[in-house]
Amino acid sequence: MTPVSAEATTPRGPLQVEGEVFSIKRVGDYFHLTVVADGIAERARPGSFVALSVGGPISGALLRRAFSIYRVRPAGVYGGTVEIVFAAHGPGTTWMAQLSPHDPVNVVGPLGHPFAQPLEPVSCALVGGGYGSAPLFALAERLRERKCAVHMVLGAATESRLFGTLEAKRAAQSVTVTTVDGSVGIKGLVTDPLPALMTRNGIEVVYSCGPMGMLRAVTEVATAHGAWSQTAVEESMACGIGVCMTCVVPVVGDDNVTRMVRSCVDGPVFAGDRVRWDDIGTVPAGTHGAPRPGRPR
Amino acid sequence: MTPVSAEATTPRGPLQVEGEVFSIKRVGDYFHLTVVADGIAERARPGSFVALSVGGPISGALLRRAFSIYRVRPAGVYGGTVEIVFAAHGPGTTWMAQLSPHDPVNVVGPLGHPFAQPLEPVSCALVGGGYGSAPLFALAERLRERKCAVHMVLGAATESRLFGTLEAKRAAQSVTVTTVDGSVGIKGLVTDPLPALMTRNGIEVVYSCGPMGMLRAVTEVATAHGAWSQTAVEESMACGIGVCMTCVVPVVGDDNVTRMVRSCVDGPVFAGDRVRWDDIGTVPAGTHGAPRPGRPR
Amino acid sequence: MTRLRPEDVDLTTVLADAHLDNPVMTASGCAASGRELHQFFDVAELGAVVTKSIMRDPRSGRATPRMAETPSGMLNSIGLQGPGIDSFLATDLPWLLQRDARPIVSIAGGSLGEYAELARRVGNTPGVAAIEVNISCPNVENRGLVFACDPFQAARVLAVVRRDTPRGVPVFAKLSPDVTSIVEVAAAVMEAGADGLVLINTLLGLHIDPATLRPSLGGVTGGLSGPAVKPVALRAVWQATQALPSVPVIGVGGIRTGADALEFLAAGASAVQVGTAIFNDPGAPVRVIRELRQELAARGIAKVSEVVGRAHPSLHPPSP
Amino acid sequence: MTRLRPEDVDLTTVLADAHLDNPVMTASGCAASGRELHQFFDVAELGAVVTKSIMRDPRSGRATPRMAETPSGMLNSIGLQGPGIDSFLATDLPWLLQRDARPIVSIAGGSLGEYAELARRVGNTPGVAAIEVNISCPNVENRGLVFACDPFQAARVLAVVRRDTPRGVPVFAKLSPDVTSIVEVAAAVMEAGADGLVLINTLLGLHIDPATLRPSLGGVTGGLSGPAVKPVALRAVWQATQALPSVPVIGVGGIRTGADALEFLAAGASAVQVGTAIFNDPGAPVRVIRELRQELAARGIAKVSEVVGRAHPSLHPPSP
Ligand SMILES: Cc1cc2nc3c(=O)[nH]c(=O)nc-3n(C[C@H](O)[C@H](O)[C@H](O)COP(=O)(O)OP(=O)(O)OC[C@H]3O[C@@H](n4cnc5c(N)ncnc54)[C@H](O)[C@@H]3O)c2cc1C
Ligand SMILES: Cc1cc2nc3c(=O)[nH]c(=O)nc-3n(C[C@H](O)[C@H](O)[C@H](O)COP(=O)(O)OP(=O)(O)OC[C@H]3O[C@@H](n4cnc5c(N)ncnc54)[C@H](O)[C@@H]3O)c2cc1C
Ligand SMILES: Cc1cc2nc3c(=O)[nH]c(=O)nc-3n(C[C@H](O)[C@H](O)[C@H](O)COP(=O)(O)O)c2cc1C
Ligand SMILES: Cc1cc2nc3c(=O)[nH]c(=O)nc-3n(C[C@H](O)[C@H](O)[C@H](O)COP(=O)(O)O)c2cc1C
Ligand code: FES
Ligand code: FES
Repeated sequence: MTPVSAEATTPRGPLQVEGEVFSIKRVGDYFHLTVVADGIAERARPGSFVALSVGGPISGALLRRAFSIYRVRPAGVYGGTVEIVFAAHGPGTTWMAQLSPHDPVNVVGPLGHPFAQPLEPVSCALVGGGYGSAPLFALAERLRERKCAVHMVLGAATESRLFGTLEAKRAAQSVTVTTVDGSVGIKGLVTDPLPALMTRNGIEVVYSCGPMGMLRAVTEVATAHGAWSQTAVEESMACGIGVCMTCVVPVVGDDNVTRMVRSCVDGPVFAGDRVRWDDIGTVPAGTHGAPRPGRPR
Repeated sequence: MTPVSAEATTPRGPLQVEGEVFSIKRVGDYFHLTVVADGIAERARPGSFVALSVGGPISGALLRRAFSIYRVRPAGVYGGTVEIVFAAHGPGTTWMAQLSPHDPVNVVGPLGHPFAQPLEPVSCALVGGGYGSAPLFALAERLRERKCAVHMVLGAATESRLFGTLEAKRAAQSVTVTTVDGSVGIKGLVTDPLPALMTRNGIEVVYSCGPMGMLRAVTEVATAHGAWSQTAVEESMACGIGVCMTCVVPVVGDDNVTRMVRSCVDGPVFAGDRVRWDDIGTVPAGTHGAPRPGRPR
Repeated sequence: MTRLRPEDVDLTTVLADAHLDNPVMTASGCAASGRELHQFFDVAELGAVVTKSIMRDPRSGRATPRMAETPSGMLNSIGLQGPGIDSFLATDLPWLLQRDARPIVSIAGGSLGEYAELARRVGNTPGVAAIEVNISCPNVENRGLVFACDPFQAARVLAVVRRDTPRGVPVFAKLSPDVTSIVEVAAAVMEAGADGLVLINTLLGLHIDPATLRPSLGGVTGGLSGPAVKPVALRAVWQATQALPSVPVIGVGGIRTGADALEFLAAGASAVQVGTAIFNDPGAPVRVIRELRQELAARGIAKVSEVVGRAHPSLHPPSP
Repeated sequence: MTRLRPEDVDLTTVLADAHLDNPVMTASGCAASGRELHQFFDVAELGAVVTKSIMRDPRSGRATPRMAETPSGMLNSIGLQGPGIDSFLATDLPWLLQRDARPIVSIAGGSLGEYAELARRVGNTPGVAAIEVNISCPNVENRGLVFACDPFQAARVLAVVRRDTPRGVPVFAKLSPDVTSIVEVAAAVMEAGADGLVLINTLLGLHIDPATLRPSLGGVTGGLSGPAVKPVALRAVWQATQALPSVPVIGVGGIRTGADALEFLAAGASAVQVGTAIFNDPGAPVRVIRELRQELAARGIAKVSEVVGRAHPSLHPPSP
């Protein structure tokens, strides 16, 4: 079983759209934002993301903020919408949390390489950490259309940082919840119940989205069980469209050569076993084009 | 007859207040903004101004924008309010024009040296250009309390740039309106009807607020008629509180020496005949501390 | 006066031997080799596409994090990641030429020999509109000191590149603002044979991670760009064109709008580049062309060349 | 771990011979002589009040406009307007001393003789906590070149000021970032006898008036300040303290919040100054003190001195 890229669907390529807030709601510690932004829904695929400008017309924050697409609705009564789930973290997302319906919001998307989907109806585990569960619901839907079995594992530090546990019950054959503080579900990490779940359900593909440490741990479990893993990484991005080279991670190619690869266009979804998790934040020795000893750069 | 400074009223000095928009309304080409900002009303005097921060929490515009106080209401049901009238001119005021009730707005004020008021019940002309009429209404009220006769002359390029013509009818014994395009009132400048009006009414003090060119011309008319003139100037201000020295104009002191004087604290209201209108934008030769020839600075 | 329509404004621009439809380019390193931006607009609409500085060998760049946001700007420490000249000439440059884009190729080296080799290989490729020489690189042969910071070393690079680039392909020197006198460096590289200047590269800056209280960037310091640096870039353009009035200058640093572009032209630039603004608005370069037309039309200026250098009283006395 | 309360954090700071209650000062030229700010807070709460650079003679400054707003910053060209040293010593300094404020007096001159005279007169006034030497002034005796741009000229000024200032009154050199190597200038002024550094003064910039397409400022070019320059200021502090680890440095440039102040301390500054941010928030200096307490308390840092230089791996190896 080999996952292949999602089928090519027209129209393709990202758009820049001056959208409008349709609604914004608090969900636990997060905000669920729905934006009317025509054309993006039709192009989005599970795992792709959008980049929003922040701060308004005389903003001092130049760079866009990246968010996984949670859900889309193609143009209907209200025009096409795109939904994201975000945490108010720094100044940009704090500003976003103050948005109200009808406020303008500029969206670029969909961006990035989405989750690869299996051709055969295999058993899949979808693992989300915190708001990282958001992109998994659209994926679950597509997988079910392909007759795959879908098992979800959602984890967070505490109950209020879980997103979508209720929706998961509709989206998946089984739902396992973990919290570090034990406030709900199993006390611990998503990787605690994962091995048994994989064995029990004969999981062949593990999808994950969440903090880097979790992706790495999930990949280890998946690989140990002989399953494929598809991980959606989160690296600081200046452009989101592939022109600036800020967002790179060390990834091993088919030729076994490590390259510093753009996570915005070649990712954010990578095969987990190709990412050199231990070496993120470094240029590992032997990387294509890495400095050679003794030669100043 | 000598105008003297408005009486010292406690409490004194400017405040910084995190206020809230109470209402914002279009009035012709302008916006009339009412802000709930406790403590400012009690301290304001006719001719003083407020400085508003613009652009929101991650603004790229650091400097405050200065606006004459149009009206104040001391704390009542809604807390004290301060009202301004502004034109959406550049990015900062365009941002302000998008404000809605309940939006936060940070106010520093009241600032500046207000209009000096006569001790005796004399005849006064109040001349306003465009939104420059805004601070004249509070002044008119105080002058009437002092039993002064109040005559208003309001001018603008065109009808939509006049502010307060209706209110002027209540505030003044007589109201004269001029527009450059003749869309309403006398076609021409405020200085066209002013000489006759001064003679007719025995005007002893002329107050004016508006563009520099107008202030200068009004001062000329006033001086030619042997009247005092009080002019509220508008010079670019970085701090508004007297610490930066950006807002200076050349003003002749009692000792006949010209000094570069801060219009934010020593103004914005100056005796018109003391301002060296022709030399604004220069450091006139002979100014206190001016470069001496042959000495590089 | 009949109103001038934006579409009737003549934007054609001559930069030494390069003839361009309009004066708006991408800035090196902010548009890769044009392919990604082609999803948002046709790269042939630009005056030129300036490519990411290319080095002789493939290069991994620096460790991440490679960026930090700063007030109205950003820091980057990419470390010139790139595929090397072989791959660039085989893939990226042909792609641009097939799309009828005007490529200006930015080259960077660690030694005079590398610059010379790049100049020969790029300069001899038909279709290259100009070479831009990024000299903000450490000089491997001189204790890693950056070429751009020393007028003498900067001039040596430009002399070698000019010598090895075919006639007819203009060579532009891209200078760093991190010097005591940019006029001195400008004069030195022009003297050495450069055909024009690109002003400015990024300013050296630092960002501290609030969590660790250590420098955020993998490369410790990084290059500051974006609207924050616009006043410094305008000053550099103004100083250089005041001192060297006949030198063609390409202005870059914080340009976001047509009004910004106009300011650079008035300050003395004959053309402009849009860099960091692309990260905010991928369509920025073509929007700047459109807005520049509008700005010129609104002022009744029929030819963009008429506005170049307007801010210099000595060169353009105010009309009475 | 028992939580550290903000009010229990020890902010006391020693800068050469100056002992301050806390490390937060106003920046020269952004607080006049303290009087206007005293309407918003008690100036005695500050670590020090740095006064507007004072010259020997009264000075009118430059023509208006003297400011232009820029993205996250501003340009100014005040031209050191001021009343001259006689009036300053008779009026402004006594006012500050009466309010129990700690004055650091900034001096500026056009010649070595002027600097010497100012140093003697200011240094001999009881109550002056330190002298800050603004060397970003044109040298009247040397073709109007700015002292700060030449390590040799900068050092001459500092030597003269140190010589003529009484022992016990520390002398700080305020440097310009517009140089190829700030470390070289820093080393030169320290060698010449300075007791510490103030980093940085404004960057040279230009603003074009969109209406006239001419430079907006009366002085043509101006000094860029505000959050836009923070990365450059942090870099200067970091480079200087990396090269000269034992030198007391006061950091300035774009500081708006306690978090900004903390970044400067981590980069190596022992104290900080708040400048342009005052124009946005007249209460900024005392707010920065309050926020700095909170930032330190939240990190469990009981003494501000512990955090100074944290960003330097060589000086502060990370705890295991
Ligand atoms: C592909 C992708 C998908 C993401 N999906 C989501 C999501 O669904 N929900 C959500 O809450 N967050 C998501 N993030 C993280 C989100 O982009 C950051 O939380 C956000 O950019 C922080 O902005 P700020 O202004 O609040 O923080 P600041 O710290 O002020 O941001 C400063 C700069 O750093 C960048 N930055 C800061 N944190 C991150 C981060 N974790 N990842 C990437 N860049 C960062 C910002 O974009 C900005 O340029 C995603 C990031 C990526 C790359
Ligand atoms: C004492 C005083 C009273 C004023 N009263 C009023 C009023 O009642 N109503 C009104 O509409 N306007 C008034 N103004 C002018 C108002 O301050 C400017 O229109 C406003 O600052 C423009 O900001 P902006 O962001 O729209 O323009 P921008 O051009 O983007 O402003 C850029 C910078 O220049 C400054 N600036 C621009 N124009 C002016 C100006 N005319 N005067 C001073 N600074 C300027 C801004 O404050 C800002 O720092 C007054 C100005 C002063 C000094
Ligand atoms: C992410 C990034 C990468 C850059 N890479 C290069 C480069 O490879 N070569 C170069 O000459 N300049 C490079 N620059 C500098 C820009 O070309 C430009 O000179 C600078 O960013 C100022 O312009 P801006 O403010 O419009 O971005 C880079 C800038 C950024 C932000
Ligand atoms: C309006 C203004 C006036 C200034 N005047 C002086 C001065 O007289 N002497 C001096 O050394 N620095 C002066 N500076 C520079 C500041 O002290 C400070 O070094 C610089 O503005 C950077 O800090 P900031 O970004 O916090 O303002 C002035 C800055 C401004 C904005
Ligand atoms: S974020 Fe710019 S290349 Fe990925
Ligand atoms: S605006 Fe700062 S002194 Fe007047």
